[in-house]
Amino acid sequence: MTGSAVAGSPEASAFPGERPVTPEAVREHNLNELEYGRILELLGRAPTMTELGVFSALWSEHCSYKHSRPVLRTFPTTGPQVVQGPGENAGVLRLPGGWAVAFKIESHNHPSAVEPYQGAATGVGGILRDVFTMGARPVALLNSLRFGPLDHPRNRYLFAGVVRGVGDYGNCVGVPTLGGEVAFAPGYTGNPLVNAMCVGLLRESDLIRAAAEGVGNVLLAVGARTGRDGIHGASFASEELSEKSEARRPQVQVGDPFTEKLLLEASLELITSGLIVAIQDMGAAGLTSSSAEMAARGGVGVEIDTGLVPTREEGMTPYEILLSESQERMLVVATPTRVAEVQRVCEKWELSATPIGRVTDDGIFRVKHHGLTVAAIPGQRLVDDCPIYHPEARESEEARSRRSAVPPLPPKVDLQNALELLLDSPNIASKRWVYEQYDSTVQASTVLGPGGDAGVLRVPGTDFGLAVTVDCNARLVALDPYEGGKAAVAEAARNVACTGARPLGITDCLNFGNPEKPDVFFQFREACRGIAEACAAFDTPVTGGNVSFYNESPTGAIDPTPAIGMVGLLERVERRVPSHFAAPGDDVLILGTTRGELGGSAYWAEIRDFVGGRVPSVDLEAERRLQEFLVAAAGRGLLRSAHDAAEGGLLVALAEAAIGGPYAASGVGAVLDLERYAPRVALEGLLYGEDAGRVVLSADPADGAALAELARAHAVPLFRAGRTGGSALELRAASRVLSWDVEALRRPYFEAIPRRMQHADAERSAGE
Amino acid sequence: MTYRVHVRVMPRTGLLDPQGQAVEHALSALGFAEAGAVRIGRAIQLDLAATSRSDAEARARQMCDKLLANPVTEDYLLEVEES
Amino acid sequence: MTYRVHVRVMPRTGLLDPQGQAVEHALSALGFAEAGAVRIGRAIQLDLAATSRSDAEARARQMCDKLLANPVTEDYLLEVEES
Amino acid sequence: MLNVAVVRFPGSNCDFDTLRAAETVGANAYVVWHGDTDLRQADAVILPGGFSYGDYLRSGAIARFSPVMQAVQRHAADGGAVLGICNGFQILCEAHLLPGVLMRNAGLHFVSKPVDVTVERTDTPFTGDYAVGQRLRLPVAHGDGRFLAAADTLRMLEAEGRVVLRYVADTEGSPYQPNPNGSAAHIAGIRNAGGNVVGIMPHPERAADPVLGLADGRGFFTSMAAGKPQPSTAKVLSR
Ligand SMILES: Nc1ncnc2c1ncn2[C@@H]1O[C@H](COP(=O)(O)OP(=O)(O)O)[C@@H](O)[C@H]1O
Ligand SMILES: [Mg+2]
Repeated sequence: MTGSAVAGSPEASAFPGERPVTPEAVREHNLNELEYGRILELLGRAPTMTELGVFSALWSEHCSYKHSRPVLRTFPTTGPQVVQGPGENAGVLRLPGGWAVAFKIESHNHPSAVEPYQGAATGVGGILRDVFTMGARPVALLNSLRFGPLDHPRNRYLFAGVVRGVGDYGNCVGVPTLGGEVAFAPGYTGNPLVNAMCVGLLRESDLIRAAAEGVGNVLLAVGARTGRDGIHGASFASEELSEKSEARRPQVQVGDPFTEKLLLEASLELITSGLIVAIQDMGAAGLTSSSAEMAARGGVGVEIDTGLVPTREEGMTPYEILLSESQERMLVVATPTRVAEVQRVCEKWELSATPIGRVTDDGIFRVKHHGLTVAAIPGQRLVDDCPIYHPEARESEEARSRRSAVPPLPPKVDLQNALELLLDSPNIASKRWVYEQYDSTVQASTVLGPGGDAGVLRVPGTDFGLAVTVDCNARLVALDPYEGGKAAVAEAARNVACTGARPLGITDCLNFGNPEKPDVFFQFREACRGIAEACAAFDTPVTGGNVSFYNESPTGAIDPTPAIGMVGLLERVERRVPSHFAAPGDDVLILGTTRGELGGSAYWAEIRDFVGGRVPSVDLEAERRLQEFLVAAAGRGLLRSAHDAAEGGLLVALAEAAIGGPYAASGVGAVLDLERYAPRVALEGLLYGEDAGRVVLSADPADGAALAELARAHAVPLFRAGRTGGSALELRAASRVLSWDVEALRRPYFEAIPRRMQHADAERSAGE
Repeated sequence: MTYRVHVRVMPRTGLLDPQGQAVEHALSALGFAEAGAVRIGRAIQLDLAATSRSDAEARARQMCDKLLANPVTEDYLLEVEES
Repeated sequence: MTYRVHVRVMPRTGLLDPQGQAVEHALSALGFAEAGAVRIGRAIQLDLAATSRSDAEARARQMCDKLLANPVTEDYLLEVEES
Repeated sequence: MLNVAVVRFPGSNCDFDTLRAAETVGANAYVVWHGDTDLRQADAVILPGGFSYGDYLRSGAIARFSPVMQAVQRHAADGGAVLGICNGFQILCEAHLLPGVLMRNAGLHFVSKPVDVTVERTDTPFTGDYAVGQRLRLPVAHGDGRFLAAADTLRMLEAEGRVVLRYVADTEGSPYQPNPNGSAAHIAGIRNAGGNVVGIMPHPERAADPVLGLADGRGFFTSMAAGKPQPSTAKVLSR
C-alpha cells in the first residue's frame, strides 16, 4: 500500500454557494466508504465539494484502473522495438530510418449508447488527440463496433448513428479510416461498443511525453472554450447503464472536428518547433486529470486558477470547470519566455492559448478561483493512492456447461445452402456499407483500404509501410476467455501477416461487464492471460490500451470483448499482398491444419442456432511459424493473395477470396479438390470449422516449388487445393461435388447490411 | 383540413454549436459584427391532414418527439397554420 | 436595441429534397401517414443590435443574400422579434 | 518551372497530398494561406479537398470569402488555370467561378470509394494528356457531391461542351454503382466558359502513384505541367 507518508494537506475553502459534502454527496460521486476514508486520511481533513469532484474523477475506474491494474501488469510490454510502453497518451514503436509509430485504442461505449452520433464522433476526436499529443501525425483510424441484432430498430438506429459519427469526424479531420470490425449479438442490445483506434507517424526524435516539468513553467489552455458538457463523463463511463443514465443526458458532449483539425496542426507545430515542454489532451475528467496526471508524471505540483479558463457560459463554478469534458481542448506546458510564441502559433491556427496556472515545487495539486483556494491535494497521492481491488474470479456454472454442450437442433439448411446463409449474416457479410462512409484514401497513402484482412499504408518518402487491424471474436471469448483472448491476438497477427507485414505490437480495448461480479472478473482475468501469452509468443508487446468495465444493461452483461489493435511493418510496401484472388490460372493453397472444430463457430450459431461447445485452441507456436512463413513468402514476392480463415471457416474464406474486393467488376472462381485434404474430418467441420491458424493463398503456379520449400523450412502444412478460374467456386470433398456460382454469392455478401439498413437513420424512437 | 406545420429544431442551449460559431465568425468577418449568439438548427416543413388545428398540433408534437428532434441534444418549436 | 432574427432557409420548391423524402418515409413507417410534402432546410437564429426593427430586417436580409442562403437552390424567410 | 499555388483554408485536408502530386510532375508547388492575397506568380492554382471551415452552413460557403479568393478570381479572370478538387470544386461554385451547386449526396451518406469516370474534354489545362472518352478509375470521398444547376444552365453546359468528367452510367443490376451521389446528368466535373477553371469531385491526387493501386489521376498533373492543349482564351502556361 502506498502513501503511508505524512498525511495532511493545506487548507482549502468551499466555493461560495457550493453544496456541503454529505454522505449522500459522496455516494453520488461513486466513492465508497473505503475510498472516502482514504481521502480523509490523505487530506487530514474533510474535502471540499470541488475536491470531492476531483477525487471522484481520478478515482473512477476509467482513470484509476482500480479493478484492472494488477491484471494489466502481467502483459509483456518491452522489446527492442518499444520506444514508449503503457502509461503515456499512446504507445510508440520503432520503425526503420528514424521513424516511429504511435498508436492507441479507446472506448466510447456509454456516451454512444445515449447519443450514438456525438458519442462516436467524440470518441474519434479523443483518440486522435491521444496520438498527436505524442508528436505524431495521425495517419490511420480504425474502429471496432458491436451492436445488438439488426432486426431491432433501436439497434439499427445506434449502428447508423455511430457509423455516421465515426465517419463525419475522421473525414473532416482528414485521417483515413483503414479498417475495423463490426459484429452483432444479442448481448450488446442496450450497450453497444464503440472503440476507436488511431495510428500516427513521427520522427522518433520528436517524441514528447506528457510530463509537466520545470518549476515556474506556465500551463496554458489551448483550443475550445470550456462548457458544461460531459461533466462526470469519467464516472459515467464507470457505471452500469440504467434508467438513471437517462437523467444524465444533457451532459452529452458535442464534437467539433473542424477545431480538432486546427488543434492538430497547431499542436504538431508547437511540438516540432520545440516551443513547449509538455502537452496533454483534456480528455476524460478534463482539466482535472490532464493537469494532475502531467504533474504526477513530472513529480511536481501545479496551481491552476479556474477563473482564468475561457468558458463558454457565464458563472461556471470551479467544480464545473475542472470536470467539464468539453472537447477539442489541450493543456500545454511552456517556459515563461516561450508563452508569447506559443500564443502566436495558436493564433495562426485561429485558436486561443490562455495561461491558467503554473508548475510548483510543493507537489500540491492546487486550484484557485480568482484567488480563493478551492482545492489543495497532495498531487502524487491523488493520482496513485486510489485503493486497488482484487475482485473474486469464478467462472459461472452456466458458462462451463455451455462449453460442453452440443447443438440440440439439426441444421436449418444443407451444407450447400449454408454458405449463402452465412454470407448473408451481418457478422460475415461485407462491411462495405460501413467503410464506404469513411474516407479511406485521404492523405494519398492508402495501399490497401478496408475490405481485406488488414489496412496497409505507405510511409511517404520511404520504402516501407504499415499494416493495421483490429480484431476480436467475442463469441470465442464468451465461451472460453483464455482461448478467446489468445485467438483475438492470433487473428490480428494473422491478418497483419496476410498482407506480408511483420506484427510489431498491440494496443487493446478490454470491454467487459461489471468487474465486481466474479464471473465477469474471471472472464477478464482469463482473457488477459490469453492475450499476454499470445503477445509473448509473437513478440508483439502491449504498448497501451483501455479498460471499459460496467458494460451492462438491463438485459445483462455484454459478451466479453477484448478488441486487439495491431500494427505491423511491411518492409517493402509494394510487396503488399491483397486478400482476394487476383486472376484465373493461379494455384490455390491452404496453409495450416484443419481439425474441423465447430465449437463457437458461426455455422453453429447461424445454421444450428447454437452458441456453445469447446472452442478451437490456438497453437501459438504454429501461429508464429505461419506468420513468419507469410512474411517471408510475401517478401520474396511469391504470393498473389492471402486471406485468413476466421468466422465461417475455410469455405467462407474461399468464398470471400473468390468474391473479390468491394469494387471488383466480377469475382474469380476456382476448382478445388479436397478429397485428400484432412481425410478424417467430417465434411461439416472441414467446410465450416473454425480452427485457428489457417490461410487461403493464391500464387503463380511457377512459384509452387519455392512455396513448398519455404513451407517445409517453416514447418507449416501447405496443401495445393486447385486452380483459380471459371465463374464458379467448385469443390470436391468427401466424394461429393459442391458448386456455387460466384455471382450468386456476391449478391448476399454485399447486400446483407444495406438491405437491413435502408431506412435506419430515421429509426431512433421506433424501438424505444 | 390540411395544415402546414413548421418546426424549428435547435441545438439545446448549453450544448456546443460549432456550426453557429463558425457562421458567427464568418458574419463578423463580412462586416456584420452586430450579429451574435448565432445558433443553427433544422427547419422542417410538412403538410398534415387533421380534423382541427389542435389535433394537427398534437400529431406534429408526437412526430417531433418520436423522430424529428433528438431529445438528447435538441429542442423544438412548432407553428401550425391552415393551408 | 437588440433583435432576435429567425431565418428559415428552405430548398427551392421543385428541387429534389432527398432528406425530406427520407423523413416522410420514416414518418409514414412510424404511423404518421397523414404527413406529406416534407421539406427540410436550415433554421438560423441570431441576435442583432440595430436601431430599429426595419433596420434589423434590412441587415438580416443582407446576411442572407451574402452568406446564409444559396440563391441558386434556396429560398429564405425572415422573422424579426424584439428581445 | 511551373508555379503551382495550393491554397490552404482552415480545414483543408488534401493540401499535402495535392502538393506532393504536383511535385512529382516537376512543378514548383507551394502552399498559399487563405489569408494571403498574393499567389506568388502562380501559373496554376489548385483549391484542394477537405472541409474548409468544417463545411459548416454549406460546403465552401465560408471559404469563398477568404482574402485569397480575390486573388484567385483575378487569376481566373486573366485566363489563369484553376483546378478545384472536391471541396475546392464546392468553393468555386459558391464563388460563382463555376455554375451550379454541390448538394448533399442523394443517398444522404458520405461516400468514399473508387468510381469510374470518362473524360469528355481534353482542351483544359488539366486534361490535355487524356483522350476524349478515356475511362479513369478515381477515388471520391464526399458528402456533398450531387452537382445540380437550373435546367437552362445544365442545357448550356452540355451545349457548350463544358462537362469535363462524367460518372460512367450505373451498371444495370450491379451492386457496384459508379454515380456515387445522384448528380445531374452524371456530372463529375465541369469547366467555365473560358475553359481555364475546372472543378471536379474525384480526387486525382490520391490516384497519382502506382503503389496506391490507382494511377489514373496522374494525367491531371502531367497535363498541368505540360501546359498542353490550351483553351483559346487562356494564357499559355510558362514551362
Ligand atoms: N467498422 C469498420 N470500419 C472500417 N472497416 C471495417 C469495419 N468493419 C469491417 N471493416 C473492414 O471490412 C473487412 C472485413 O472485416 P472483418 O469481417 O472483420 O474480416 P476479418 O474476419 O477478415 O477480419 C476488413 O477489411 C475490415 O477492415
Ligand atoms: Mg478482421
